[in-house]
Amino acid sequence: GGTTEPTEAQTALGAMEGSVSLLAWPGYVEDGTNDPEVDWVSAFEDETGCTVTSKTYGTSDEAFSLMKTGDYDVVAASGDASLRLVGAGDVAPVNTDLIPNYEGIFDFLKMQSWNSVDGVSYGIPHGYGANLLMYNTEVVTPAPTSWDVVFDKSSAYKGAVTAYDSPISLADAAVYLMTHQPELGIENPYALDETQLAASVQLFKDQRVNIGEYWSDYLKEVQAFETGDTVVGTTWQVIRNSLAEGTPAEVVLPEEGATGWSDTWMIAANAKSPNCAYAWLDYIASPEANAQATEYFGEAPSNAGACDFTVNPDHCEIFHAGDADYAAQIWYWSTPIAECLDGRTDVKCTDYSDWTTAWQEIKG
Amino acid sequence: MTVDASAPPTRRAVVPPQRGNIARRGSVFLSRHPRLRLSLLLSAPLFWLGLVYIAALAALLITALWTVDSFTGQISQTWTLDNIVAVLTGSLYQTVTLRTVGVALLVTIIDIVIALPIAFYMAKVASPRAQRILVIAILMPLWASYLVKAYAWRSVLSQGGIFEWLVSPFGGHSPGYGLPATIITLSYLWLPYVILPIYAGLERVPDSLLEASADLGGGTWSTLRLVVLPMIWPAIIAGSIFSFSLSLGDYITVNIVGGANQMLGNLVYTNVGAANNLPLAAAIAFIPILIIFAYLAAVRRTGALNNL
Amino acid sequence: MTGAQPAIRLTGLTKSFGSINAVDGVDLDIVEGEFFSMLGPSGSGKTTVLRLIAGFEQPTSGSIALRGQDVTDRAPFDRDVNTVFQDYALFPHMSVLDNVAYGLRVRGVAKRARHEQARAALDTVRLGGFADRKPSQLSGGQRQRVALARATVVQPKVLLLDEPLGALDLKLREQMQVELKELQRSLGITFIFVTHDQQEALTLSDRIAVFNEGRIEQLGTPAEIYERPASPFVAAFVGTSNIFDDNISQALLGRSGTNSVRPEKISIITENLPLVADRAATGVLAEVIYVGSSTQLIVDLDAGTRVVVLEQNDAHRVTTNGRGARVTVGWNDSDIVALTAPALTSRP
Amino acid sequence: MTGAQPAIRLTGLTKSFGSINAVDGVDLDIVEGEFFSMLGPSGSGKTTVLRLIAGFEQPTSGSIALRGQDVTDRAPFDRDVNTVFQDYALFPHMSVLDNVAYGLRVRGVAKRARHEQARAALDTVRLGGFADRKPSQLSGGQRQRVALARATVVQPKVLLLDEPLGALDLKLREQMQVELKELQRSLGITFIFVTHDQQEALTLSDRIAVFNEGRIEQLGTPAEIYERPASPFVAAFVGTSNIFDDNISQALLGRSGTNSVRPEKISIITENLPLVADRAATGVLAEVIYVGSSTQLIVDLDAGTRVVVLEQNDAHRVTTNGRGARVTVGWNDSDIVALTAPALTSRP
Amino acid sequence: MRLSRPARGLLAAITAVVLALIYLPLLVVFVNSFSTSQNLTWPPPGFTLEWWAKAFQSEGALDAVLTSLQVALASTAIALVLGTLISIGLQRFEFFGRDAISLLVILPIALPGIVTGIALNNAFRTGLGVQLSILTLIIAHATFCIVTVFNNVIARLRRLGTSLEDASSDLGAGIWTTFRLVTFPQLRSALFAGGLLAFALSFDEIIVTTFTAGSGVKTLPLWILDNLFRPNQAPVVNVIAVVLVLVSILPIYFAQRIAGAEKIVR
Ligand SMILES: Nc1ncnc2c1ncn2[C@@H]1O[C@H](COP(=O)(O)OP(=O)(O)OP(=O)(O)O)[C@@H](O)[C@H]1O
Ligand SMILES: Nc1ncnc2c1ncn2[C@@H]1O[C@H](COP(=O)(O)OP(=O)(O)OP(=O)(O)O)[C@@H](O)[C@H]1O
Ligand SMILES: [Mg+2]
Ligand SMILES: [Mg+2]
Repeated sequence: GGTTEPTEAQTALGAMEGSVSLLAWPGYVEDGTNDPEVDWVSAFEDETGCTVTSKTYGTSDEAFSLMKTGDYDVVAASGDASLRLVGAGDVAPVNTDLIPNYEGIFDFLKMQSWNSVDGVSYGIPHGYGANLLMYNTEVVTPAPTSWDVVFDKSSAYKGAVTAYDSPISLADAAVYLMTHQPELGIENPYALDETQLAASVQLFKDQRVNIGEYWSDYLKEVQAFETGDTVVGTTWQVIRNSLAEGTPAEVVLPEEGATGWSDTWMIAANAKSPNCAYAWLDYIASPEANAQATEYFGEAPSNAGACDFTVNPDHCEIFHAGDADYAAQIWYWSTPIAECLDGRTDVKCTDYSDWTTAWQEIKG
Repeated sequence: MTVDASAPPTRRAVVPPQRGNIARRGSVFLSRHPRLRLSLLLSAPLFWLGLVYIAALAALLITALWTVDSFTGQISQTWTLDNIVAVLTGSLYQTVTLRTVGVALLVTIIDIVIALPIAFYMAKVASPRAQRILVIAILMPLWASYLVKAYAWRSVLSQGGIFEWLVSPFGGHSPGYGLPATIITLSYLWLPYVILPIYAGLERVPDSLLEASADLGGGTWSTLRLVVLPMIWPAIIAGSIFSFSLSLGDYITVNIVGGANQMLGNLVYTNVGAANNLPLAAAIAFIPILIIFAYLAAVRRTGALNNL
Repeated sequence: MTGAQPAIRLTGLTKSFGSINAVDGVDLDIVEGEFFSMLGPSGSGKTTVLRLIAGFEQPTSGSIALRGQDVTDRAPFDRDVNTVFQDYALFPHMSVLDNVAYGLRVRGVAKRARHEQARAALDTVRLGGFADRKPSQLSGGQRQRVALARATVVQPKVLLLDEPLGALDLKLREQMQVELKELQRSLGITFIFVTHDQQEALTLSDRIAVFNEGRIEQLGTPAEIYERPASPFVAAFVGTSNIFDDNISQALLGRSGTNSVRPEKISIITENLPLVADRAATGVLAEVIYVGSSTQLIVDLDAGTRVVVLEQNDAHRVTTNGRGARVTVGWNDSDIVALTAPALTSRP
Repeated sequence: MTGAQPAIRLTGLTKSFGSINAVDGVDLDIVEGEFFSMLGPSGSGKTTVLRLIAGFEQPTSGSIALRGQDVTDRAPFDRDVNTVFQDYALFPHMSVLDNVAYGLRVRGVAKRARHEQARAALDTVRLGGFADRKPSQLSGGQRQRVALARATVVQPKVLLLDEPLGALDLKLREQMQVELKELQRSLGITFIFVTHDQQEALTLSDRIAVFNEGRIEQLGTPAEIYERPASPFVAAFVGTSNIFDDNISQALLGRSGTNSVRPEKISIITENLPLVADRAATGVLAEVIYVGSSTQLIVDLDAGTRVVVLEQNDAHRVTTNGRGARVTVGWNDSDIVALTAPALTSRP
Repeated sequence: MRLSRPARGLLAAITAVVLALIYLPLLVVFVNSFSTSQNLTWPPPGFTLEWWAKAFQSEGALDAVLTSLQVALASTAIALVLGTLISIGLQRFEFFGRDAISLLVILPIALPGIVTGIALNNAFRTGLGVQLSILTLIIAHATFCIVTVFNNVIARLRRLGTSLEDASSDLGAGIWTTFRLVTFPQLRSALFAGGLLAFALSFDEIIVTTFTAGSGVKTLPLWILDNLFRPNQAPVVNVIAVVLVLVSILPIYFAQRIAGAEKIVR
C-alpha cells in the first residue's frame, strides 16, 4: 500500500539500480522465454543494465490488488485501474520531461482523464483499442451495425451471446443507452448516477438469459467463435485476428460508439528502482519497442513512429492507429468514482464497488 | 536341536557391552520421559499448523469484520457486521451457495457412483498385474495440468466437439457450456481422488467375508448392499471429502466450461481479486468453511477421517 | 448313516493352481449325518477341497454332487452347504444378532421372524446374552460359536468347518470339541471338518480321510486309521509311532518290510510287573519325559534303534528307574502293523 | 541352580490398564539357569509379566531386579534380557543374517565379526544355509528358529519366550519343543517361557507358575503342579480332573472339602482284571471316546456325579463294554488330592 | 468373490468405458499438441510439429517446470518430516486432544483452496508483513501436503504395530537407532506413496499458488495460465501437459513396484 498523499514527480534521473520489476498484461513484456522470436526486453536489459522481472495479470482488478503488494516498480494499467491506483496513492506522477520518446506519442492520448489528474501526468500511453462487436457472419444476418444485437435483440441468439466478464462492461450498456435512451441523460458512460446505473444493469440482466458465457481470457472467446458456441458479443481486434482462417466472423465498431482501453505505463509510488522504471517507460514508448509490443498483443500503438516498425505493414491500418476520428468514438476505460467524471455535482455517481456488486448480481 | 559339538559351552565370542555415547544417553533419558518424547515429536508440526494455518484462518475471519475503502482499496479496521449481514441476507449469496453445494454434491455422487464399480473391479476381480496397471492408469491423468484438462473438456464439449460427435448418432447433444459441463469436468478432475481411497477400502475387505456372505445364500447384490457397502463406507466418505471440498472452492473450471454461471469460489475470487474487498471475501469464505465443518462433523463418527 | 445317495460325492476332483496340483483326483463319498474329518499336514489340500465343495473355487476337473445332484457349476449361494471359516469371517459392522440372522435376511425372512430364529440359534450356542454386541467385543471362543450359529441357522444339509478351533487356546479347544460333537448329534446334519490336529480328528470323527499332497492317503474310522495305518506317512502323521525299516524289522520283529508299533503298545518289563509279551528287547533308558497323565520313555535299544514307550501314570504305575538304567521292553505280535508289503528280495 | 541371587526377582509387581489389574502383586524369584514356565488361561497376565520384565511396560507398582540389580526404571535396550516374540517380530526388510546380527550391530560390532557370530548362531539352530533369505521366504518353524538365534546371539542372561510355539501346527510344535529344551540345556541360560498349553509346560519346565487373573495361583515343579494342584482352578486348568465338591466328596471319598482325582488314576474294574483299589463306585458308561493312544470313558456314577476315566490302549487293554453298560470304577486313597481345606461346618 | 461371468464382464466393461473417458480429454490434448490450430479447436485442421519444437525451446516453460519442481520438492520434504512426526506422535502415544490434532491436519485439504489461499495471503502480507516469495509458496504448499503423508504413514504405523520396535529395543537399540534401522525402512513405501501424492498435489496446485507466490515466482500452472492467454502459446501448453503425463509414469511405476514388493513380503 501507500499513502493517499500525492507524491512528487521525480525531477532528475539517477544511476540505474540494476533491476526493475514490471506488472503488465500478458504479451506486454516479452523476453523471449516463451518464444525466442518474441523479445523486446533483452534489448532493454542490454541497453540499460536493468534486469527485468515481470508478472502478468488477467484483469485490471487483479492488477490493482497486485500493485498493493508493493512488489512492482512499474505497471501497465488500463483506464479502469489507473485512477484507482492514483487514488490509492500506489503510483507516482511521471515527469514526462525525463522521457524523450514521450514526444512521439499521439497527442489525443496525452493528458487524458485516465492518465492524468488535475493536469499532472501519471504515466505514458502504451497502446489502445476498442471493445468491438464481433459476430458470426453466417448466423448474424444482416451484418449488425448497432449494439442492439447483444442487448435488445439478443434473444435471437439465445445461448450464443457473450460479453466481457468485468464490472467495467456496464459502460458498454451505458454507451448503448446514450443513444437509445437519451432521456436518461448519460453524458459519460463512466459517470452514472443510480438511475443510470440501474438502467444499464437492467439491460445486462435482460441480456443475461441469452448469454452463453462471459469471456475474460481471449483464448476462450476465440475457441467459442471458432466452434460456433458463441456467435455475437464484445471483442477485441486481436481476437478477430487470432481466429482460424475461414472462421466466419467479422468485427464492427457499432454506430453507438464503443468503450475501449488506452493503457498507461505508470511508476509505483514507492518504487525500489525508479531510474530503471523511467528507463523502461522511455524504452517502451520508443517506436521500435512500441511497435513490437502492441503488434504482438494486437492493439494500436501509441507512438506515431511505431507504424514504420511493425512486421505487418498494415498493422496500424487494421488497428486504426492514429485515426483520431475513430479514436473519438471510443470511451476509454476509466474508473467510475463517486465524484462524477462528467462534472455533475448535483448527484453522487456510483463508484467501482457499486459496479462490482451490480456485476456479480447480474451474473447471479 | 543338535547343538554343534565343536562349539565349546563357554561362549563363542565376547559381545561388547552397551556403548555409553551421547545418543545412547539421550535415548535412555527420553525413554524415561515419554511426555518429553511426545512434545519433541509434535512441537514442530503443531507450531507449523497452528501458527501458519489456524492463525491465518483466524485472521481472515477477523478481517471479515472490517471494511474496505472502495476507492483506495485500503482496509480500515473499524469493526462492523455489515459484511456478515450482507452475506447472510443477500439473495445473490444464497443462490450461489445453493448452486455451489448442489454442484459439489452432484460431483461427489457421480464420482462415487463411477468409482465404486471400478474400484471393485480393481480390488476384487482384476489379477494382481492388471490391478497394478489400473492403478497407474488412474494416477497418470493427475499429472496433466488441471488447467489443460479443463480446457480439454471445453474442447470436448464444444459444438461439433468430440462429445457431440460421439453422441449425435444416438440423437444426443453436447450439453454446451454451463452447469452440466461444470459438473462433468469437476467429476472428471476429482475422480482419481475418489477412486483411490475406495480402492484401498475395498482391498481391506477380506475376501472371506464376501465368501461368507455367498455361502450363507447372499447373492451378488445382497452381498454388495449388506456387506461391502457398509464396510467401505468410511472410505467412500474419505473420497467424498476430496471431491466435495475441491468442488466447493473451485472457480477456474466454472470459468472455463461453466458458461455464464458463477460459484462461491468466483464470488470470493472476484471480491478479493477484482473488487479488492478482502473483508467481504472473507465473509463469503465463511460459507464454505461452515459447510465443510458441518460435513466433517457429520462424518467424523464414521471414522472416515482416518481413511483419507 | 443310511440312504442310497451319499450327502456328498466327489468324483475325480482335481484343482490346479498353475503348476501345483492342490487337489489331485479325489474320489470320496460322505454319508448323510456323519462327522467326517479331513486330516493332513499344511498344504495337503484340505482347505481347497472344502472350498471346492462350498463353491468358492471351480474344480479343474471332476465333479461334486450334493445328494445326487451335480452342483459343480453352481454359485456358492446356490448350494445347500454352509461354512464355518477358520477366521470366522464375522461381519464386523453387524451385531452378533444381525450376523446370525444374515442368512435368513438374504432369503427374505421378515425381521421379526429372523430375529427370533437367530436368538434361538444363539441360545443353542449359549450366547443368548450377547446378541447386541459387535464381533470385536467377543473372545475367540465366543466368536467361534457365533460363526457356528450363523452357519447352522439356515439349516444346511452339510456344514463345512475349516479348522474352526485352530485359533483357540488349548483348554478352550477341548471344551469346544465337546460342544461341536454335541451340536452335530443334536442337529443330525453332516459335518465335514478340516484339521491338522490328529487328536482332534480321532476324538470327534466317525470317519477320517488323511490327506497328503492333494490325495487321500487313507480313509477309515479313527480306530482303523490309528491302529492300522496304511502307510508310513499315516503312521507317522497320526500319533507317535515307532517305525522300523526292513533291517530292524527283521532283527527285532522277525518280519520283513517296514513295520510299526505304537508307543503305548510297548511296555517296560520289570520284575515287579512281569507282563506277558510276545517279544522283548533290551536297551538303555535315554530320556524320561513327564507329560502329566502319562510318561514318555525313550529307550535306545541294543538292536541299534530308538523306541518311544508311553506309560500311563495310573494308579498301578511302578516308578521306572531314571535315565541310563538298563530296561527290557516288550510287545505283542498282534500290535505290529505292517506299513508296506515285505520287500521282495530279488538279490541272489 | 545355585547362586545367592536369583536371576530375576519380582517384588509386588502390579500393572493396571485403566481399571483392569493385568498383573496383581506378583512376587517371584527365578533361579539362574532354570527353564521356568508361566502357564495360564488367556488374559491371565502372562504376557504382561513378560513385557514388564523386558521393559516394554512400566509397572504400576513393585520392582524388578535382574541378578540383584534393580532395573525397574531401565529402558528395554538397557536390560540384559532378550525376548522371542510370539509372532517372531523378524525385521521383514533384513535378510536372515542381518536379523540375527542386529543386536551385535547396534552394539557396534564390526561387520565381519558380527556376521561371523550370526552365522555361528544360525548354525546352532540348523539354518546355516538360509542366511541370505528374507524372513518371508521361511516357513513358520524356520522363522521361529531365526527368532531364537537372534535373541541368543547377544548372550542374554535371561531369555523370555512368549508362546513361541503358538503359531506352529501340532506336529511341528512337538518337534520344536524338543529343540527348545536342548538349546536351553546347551546354553545354560535362564528361560522364561509363556504358554497356555499345559502339556507343553509340563514337558519342558523345571518349574511352573500357574497364573490366574494376574496372580500366581500355584508355583512348583511339573509333578507338583499336576499331582498336587493347590486349588480347583489349577486342577481344572492343568490336565483333566474329576473335581468333587464337599457333598460328593463325603459320599464317595469319605472326606470333606473339595477334592479331585485325575482320570488316569481311576480304573474300570472288571472281572477279568480285578485290580486292587482302595475305593470303588458303580455307574453307567455314558460315553466312550477313542483318543488313539488312550480311550476316555465317561461314567455317570450312581452317586450322582460324572467322572472321566482315562485308559491307555496298551497291549493289555481289555475292551470295555459299550455305552450304557454298568461298570465299577475304583481308585486309591493316595491319589485323592484335597483342593481346599475341609469346609468348616459352622451350621448347627 | 466369485462373480458370475456376466457380472465380471459388466464390471470390466464399465472399467474400460470409464478409463476411455478418463483418457479422452488427454487424447484431445495429445492430438492438439500436433494441431495447426492455435486455439485448441476441434477437429484439428492440420498436423504440425511446430509446438513441440517451440516447447523444447521455451525457456519460460523450462523455468516454470524447474520452479514447480523446486516448490514441490521442498514442500514435499517439509510435509514428509512434519507428517511423519505427527503420525508417530498420534499413533504411538495416548493423550488428550488427539482427535483435535488429526482434524487440524485434515483441515488444509478439506477447506477449499481459495479459503486457504486468501487466508495465507492475508496472514503473510498484513499479518506478518513479509513479501510473498517462493518461500511463502513453499510454506503454503507444505501446509496442505502434510495430510497425504500423515494419512499414509499413520495407516502404515497402525498396521505395523509396535512389535518390531519392541524387538529392536529388546536387542539393545536406542530410540534413534530403532527408528533408523527398523521403523524408517518399514515406512519407506508409505513415505514414498504419501510423498508422491504430496508432490502431485503441489505440482498441479494453482489456486493457493495464485495467492501465495511472490511476483517473480512462476510455477508451471501459473505459466500455463499465463500462456493460455498469450497469442500462439496454447498448443505449447498441450505439449507440456503431454510430456508431464508421460514422464509421470516413472515415479508412479516405482511407487507401485515398491508397494507390490512389500505386499509380497507381508
Ligand atoms: N489361491 C491359490 N493360489 C495358488 N496356490 C494355492 C492357492 N490356494 C492354495 N494353494 C496351494 O494349494 C496347496 C494346498 O493348499 P490348501 O490351502 O488346500 O492346504 P491345507 O491342507 O488347507 O493347508 P493348511 O493346513 O495350511 O491350511 C498348497 O500348496 C497351496 O500353496
Ligand atoms: N495395552 C493394554 N491395554 C489395556 N489392557 C491390556 C493391555 N494389555 C493387556 N491388557 C489386559 O490385561 C490382561 C492381561 O493380558 P495379557 O496379555 O497379559 O494376558 P495373557 O495371559 O498373555 O493372555 P493370552 O494368553 O491371551 O496372551 C487382559 O485382561 C488384557 O485385556
Ligand atoms: Mg487350510
Ligand atoms: Mg499373551
